[in-house]
Amino acid sequence: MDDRKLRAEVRAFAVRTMAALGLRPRCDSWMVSHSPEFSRALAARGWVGMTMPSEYGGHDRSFLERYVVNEELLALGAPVAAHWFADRQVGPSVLRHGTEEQRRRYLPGIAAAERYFAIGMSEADSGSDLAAVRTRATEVPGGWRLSGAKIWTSHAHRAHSILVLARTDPPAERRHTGLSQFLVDLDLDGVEVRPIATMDGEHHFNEVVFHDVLLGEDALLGARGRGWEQVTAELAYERSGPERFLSTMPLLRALMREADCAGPAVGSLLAELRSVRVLSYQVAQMLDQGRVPTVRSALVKDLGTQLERRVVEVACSLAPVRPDPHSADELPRLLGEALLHNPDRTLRGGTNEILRGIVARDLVGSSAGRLVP
Amino acid sequence: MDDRKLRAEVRAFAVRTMAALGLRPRCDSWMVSHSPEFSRALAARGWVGMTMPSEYGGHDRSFLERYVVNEELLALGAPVAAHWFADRQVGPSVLRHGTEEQRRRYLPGIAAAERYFAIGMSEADSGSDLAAVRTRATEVPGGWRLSGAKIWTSHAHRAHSILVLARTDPPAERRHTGLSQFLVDLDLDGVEVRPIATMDGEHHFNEVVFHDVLLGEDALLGARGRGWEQVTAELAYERSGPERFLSTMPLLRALMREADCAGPAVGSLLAELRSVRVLSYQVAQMLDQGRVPTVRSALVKDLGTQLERRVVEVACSLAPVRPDPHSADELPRLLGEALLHNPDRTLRGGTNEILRGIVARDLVGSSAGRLVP
Amino acid sequence: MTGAVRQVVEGLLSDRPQEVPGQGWDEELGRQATDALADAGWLGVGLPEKLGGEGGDLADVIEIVDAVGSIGWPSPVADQLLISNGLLEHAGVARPSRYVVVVPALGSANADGVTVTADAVPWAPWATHLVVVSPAGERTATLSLVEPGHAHLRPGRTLPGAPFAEVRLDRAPALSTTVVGTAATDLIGFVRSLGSLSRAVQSRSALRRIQELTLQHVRMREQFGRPLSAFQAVQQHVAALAGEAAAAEAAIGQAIDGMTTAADVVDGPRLATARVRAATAAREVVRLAHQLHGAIGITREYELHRHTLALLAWRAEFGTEREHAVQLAEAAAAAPDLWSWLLDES
Amino acid sequence: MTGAVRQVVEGLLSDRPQEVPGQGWDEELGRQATDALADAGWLGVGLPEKLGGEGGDLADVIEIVDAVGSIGWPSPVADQLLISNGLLEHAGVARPSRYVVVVPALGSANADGVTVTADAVPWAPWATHLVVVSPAGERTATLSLVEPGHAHLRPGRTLPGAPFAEVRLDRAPALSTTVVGTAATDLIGFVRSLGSLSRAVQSRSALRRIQELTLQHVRMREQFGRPLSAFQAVQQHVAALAGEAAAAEAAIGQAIDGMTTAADVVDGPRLATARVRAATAAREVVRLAHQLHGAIGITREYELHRHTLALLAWRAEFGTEREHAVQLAEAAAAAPDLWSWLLDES
Repeated sequence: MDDRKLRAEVRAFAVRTMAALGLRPRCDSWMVSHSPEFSRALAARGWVGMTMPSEYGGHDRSFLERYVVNEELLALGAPVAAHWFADRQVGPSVLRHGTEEQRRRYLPGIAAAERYFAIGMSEADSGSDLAAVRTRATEVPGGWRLSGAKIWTSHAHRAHSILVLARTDPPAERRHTGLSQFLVDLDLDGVEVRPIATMDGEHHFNEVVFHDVLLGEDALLGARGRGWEQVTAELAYERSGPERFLSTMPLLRALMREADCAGPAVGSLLAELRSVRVLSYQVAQMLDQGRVPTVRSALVKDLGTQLERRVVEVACSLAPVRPDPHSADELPRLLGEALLHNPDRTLRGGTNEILRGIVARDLVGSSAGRLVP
Repeated sequence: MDDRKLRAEVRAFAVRTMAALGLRPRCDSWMVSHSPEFSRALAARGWVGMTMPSEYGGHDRSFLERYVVNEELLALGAPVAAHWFADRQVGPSVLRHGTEEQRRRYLPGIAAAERYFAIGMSEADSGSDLAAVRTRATEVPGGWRLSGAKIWTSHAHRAHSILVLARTDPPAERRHTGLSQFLVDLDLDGVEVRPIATMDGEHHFNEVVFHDVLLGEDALLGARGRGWEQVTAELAYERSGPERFLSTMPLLRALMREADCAGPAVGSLLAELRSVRVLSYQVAQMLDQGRVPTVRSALVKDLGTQLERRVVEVACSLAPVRPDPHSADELPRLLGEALLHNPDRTLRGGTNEILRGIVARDLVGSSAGRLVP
Repeated sequence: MTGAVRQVVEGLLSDRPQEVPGQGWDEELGRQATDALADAGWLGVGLPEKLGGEGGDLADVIEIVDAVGSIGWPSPVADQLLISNGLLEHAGVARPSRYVVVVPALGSANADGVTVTADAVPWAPWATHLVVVSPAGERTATLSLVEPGHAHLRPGRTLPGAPFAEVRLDRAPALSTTVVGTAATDLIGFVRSLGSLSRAVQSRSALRRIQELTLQHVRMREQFGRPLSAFQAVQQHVAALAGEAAAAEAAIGQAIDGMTTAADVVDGPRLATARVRAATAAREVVRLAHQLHGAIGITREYELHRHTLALLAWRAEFGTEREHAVQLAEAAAAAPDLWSWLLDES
Repeated sequence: MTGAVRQVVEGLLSDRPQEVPGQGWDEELGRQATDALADAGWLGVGLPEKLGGEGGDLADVIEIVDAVGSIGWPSPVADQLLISNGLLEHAGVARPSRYVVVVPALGSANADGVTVTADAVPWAPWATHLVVVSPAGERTATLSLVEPGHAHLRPGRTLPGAPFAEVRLDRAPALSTTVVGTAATDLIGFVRSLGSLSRAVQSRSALRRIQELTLQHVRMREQFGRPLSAFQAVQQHVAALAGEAAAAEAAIGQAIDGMTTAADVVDGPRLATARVRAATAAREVVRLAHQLHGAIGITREYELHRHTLALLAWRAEFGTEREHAVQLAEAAAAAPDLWSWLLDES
């Protein structure tokens, strides 16, 4: 695919728009750098909701084109957090599992970067064990009553809606049955958003508490009791993208400009970057073919997040500056920001241990013994 | 402790004796470098069976003195494999669990480096699961009948005896009950020693098969059914010694002489060497105090064998030579020898995964949360 | 007085919260808590009474550092006890006030006054006195006490929020000047070794505390119906963490073994080993502890992050891991025999 | 002809055991097996028929290399197909005999004959012809074919036992000389890139086979009453191994992507990436595979060790991991923009 033209357009747009908005490149920008202005300008160029059909406000583009756009944005550390989760996970889920009415209600706003979503999966006591979810949706006349609390919901205080995994029915022999997904607007009565401060000094995490929130029947996304399967399918989108290995690219670019990097440590990082990029790109190709490459996605996230961590460690060792997230200079600032996020890179989107379990069980179970293709 | 005098004596002896016997320093010498002549000369100086009482031919020295002697021998890559296993494990076990008759029968030969022992623990199908041992000792009039096979027995083809773990009684609720230890001479009828060739091209491993071998009553070491506890106590001796981090010292010494080593990679190895030495030395101190520091020993082996592996990798990266176990030059020869053993360093004496299980269960079970002691 | 010291210090500090909830450490609250320690005389421990100290040896000092460190907030106590008291004892100068900050760069002192520039001096913004080392004769140096009001400070903060400052003195008046029988460059080296010692000892406290927190967490927390500690993958991480912590503990232990006061510190392979191993352990222990804790570990409401941030900052102060490793490798390469060097025989 | 080639080659080789039990690979048996392949024409694949080859493209060549590599014994086939045929095709020289060994060092050729010295030339002891590259004009080189009888060989063996030799030619007569329109230093660089390609492709076969062997092992083998694969600690290792193998696979894939013959090889970041990633994967995959296999893995009776030894040897041939990594870092540092360089835009 010759994507040079698209890349050049995105690059020029992002540099210009960030400058106009006074926004600097940041590491982990897809998590921490939230700018509705930037997101809306991006959407106006057709670069949000790209793979959605035009009848819902999307642009009928391929996953590979979306991949190219996101790579360029992340490599520049562009402020994409506002629309990121809605575009990455909620859009495809609503498109796949939603009713026609739900699609019409949510997708145009997502594609216009007017409607932002938080993801309500984890709970204080569930950790990686989603089947232990205790948030409960009870059927009531005309809809559902939702009660419980979700934690680690990024930017819920700035989002319009949240996609909630809740228990609707008791578990059967398989613990994962009885879960369902709900589309919940955050301005409903009984929804409380509590900030969680993190060690980077920022507020992006929240606890979202549902105090007997009343939902209409149309809040249920997909089939009742099929929430687990729907979430699992989402993970292939969530785990394989360029945000799993490019979160620290702004730091590496600054390091290459300002430090002596012509040694084996940086060379090894570059080889890994090129390799993981190939794997991630292959996942986008598979998504275009309608496949759900769960295992390959888990591998990308495992390798990619380890790479990001190594980038930060090598930068700490080679950069002639003290990490300082508050510095006016770029290299110490990026180094400080990235270092503060190093402990959570391999936790995001399922700990790497959970990912490895997925990979191993698939490999050991398959008779071929080869990696999924 | 001022050990300089002892160190100087051992060093001078080893250099002189190796030269006289035409033996070169080798990596992993305690596994691969077998010289009865060297071992007997060492014993004549009182440096084998050091911690055993003099009434059994030993020398009433402390574990710290033994530690110092062994450090010096390993740092020089001296040929100590012949007496190593008898001195390290069998001597202390016979002293602790043996009858007076067994002590008189075996210990003087061990201390004189006239009697070498192989260790018969693993079996082809047991792996790290010693409770799955299928070698069986059946009580018969006047003694026992032993049948089964032990694998990975180092130097059994050059040893006089083997210490065998066998099942004497069916397992009870606890799978580890019903095992017992036996002292078996390798020249008995029905004992067959089959060589196992390894990828270093050497023959040190064997399979030892017992075809209904008849043993006297006095072959049982310690209490019937207590073999598991006895073996576990041995492991503290086996896992904590300087052979767990000094196996590659001859290579590192050659590397420092011949390559440019003044960089951070070697500095990091040196810091680790100094640190693990302290931990290993502390275990010897505990042994002198009569304690059995199982967990601390497991840590030494885990850290030490990882360090040895890193020494070889760093040497591969810095040495300006091709690894060649057959080279007449020292650095390529040591590099080749050490590289061929890199895959098994972290398997010897219980895989590192098993060791980590021991450490974790102890830590998590203890209320203090501090490392022993 | 083992154990008792720790108990008293922890008691003094536990009465004084140092954070504004959700905002992290508050410098003013931290100052009040530390003032209380200073008022009770704890900052004079390790310094002989004739120099205005409270007496006590390195073991006592370390107990105080451990007590302060186990809480995990930024604190100047380790540097006061190890750097400032170490230099004051060596020079025979009495402790002049509450927070004596040594400028770890070569100054010059003459009739016009004291001049020096130093980058990122830890806790300089809290200084009640500054100490400057300047050359005197070939084998002597002067120690000048200067009031911090004369200094130009350009302040900054480390990752966990500890204040530091670039310090510039331009012909500032000295309150007092003492001549010491050590060459000034050696004395600056000595100060940096004291700093290195301080960071090593602090790191040990933090590593211990992280191990405690992690063991508590995996014992208490359940997933899939069992405590985390029951999972093999968790056990492997716990053991790896314990191994790193034990190795760092051993490395720091051998660096201070045989010392009776901070002033006994020697810039050599033992201290460099402690710093390299502590830095490696910091990286690995932080990684593993957070992996085992999950997202709770990076929140401000849970204690782990304080130790994480401290460790990440300390490993680059008074020499980086890389610098200390190169120092070791160069020393070993220059030695006639590696093995003798490892045994400190030569 | 996908799949069929592999089947035929594996069939040819499986009929011919190459080891003496317990003694490892036997060079004479290996020679007989490889002769059989050569006699059947397989060493001409990838070379056009007009140059005495059998035709076929890089995909066919790789299928043969994979078939040979999955068995794991030392073999000159990869170098014959990738290095020798690659250079012959580039130069338009016909394949003269069974084992054409290219000397990867700059020679000199004149009326007196051909002179060259090269260290550790893989498979030189098997050569039926040697090829020497010498400067001609500024932008041209000569390719000389020399009978190996004229060479002084100082033979050696790699870790897995593959023969190599220091090759010295001193004014040896050339059987034929061809002028090529490429500068001689560039042509030697090209030969080294072909060698690097050969090692990358071989490594991929070995990594794949190790993964297969390891998955078989953890599925079949039981401990504590359950298959190894049921243990979480084992699963973590298996997944780490698979990740390393997949990353190396991707790296090698992007290096050969778009090539139709070995002669298309370019010495650039893609090839260096393949070698660096393959070397890292070799180290990690070997470590993990042996950890999962236990002691059986290092025995001669089990296949794993063949691939282990091969990988450990290959990673240092035609450039080490370190050299390739430095090459990458220097290229990136010299590029105006890192990101464009990563995308191969510039």
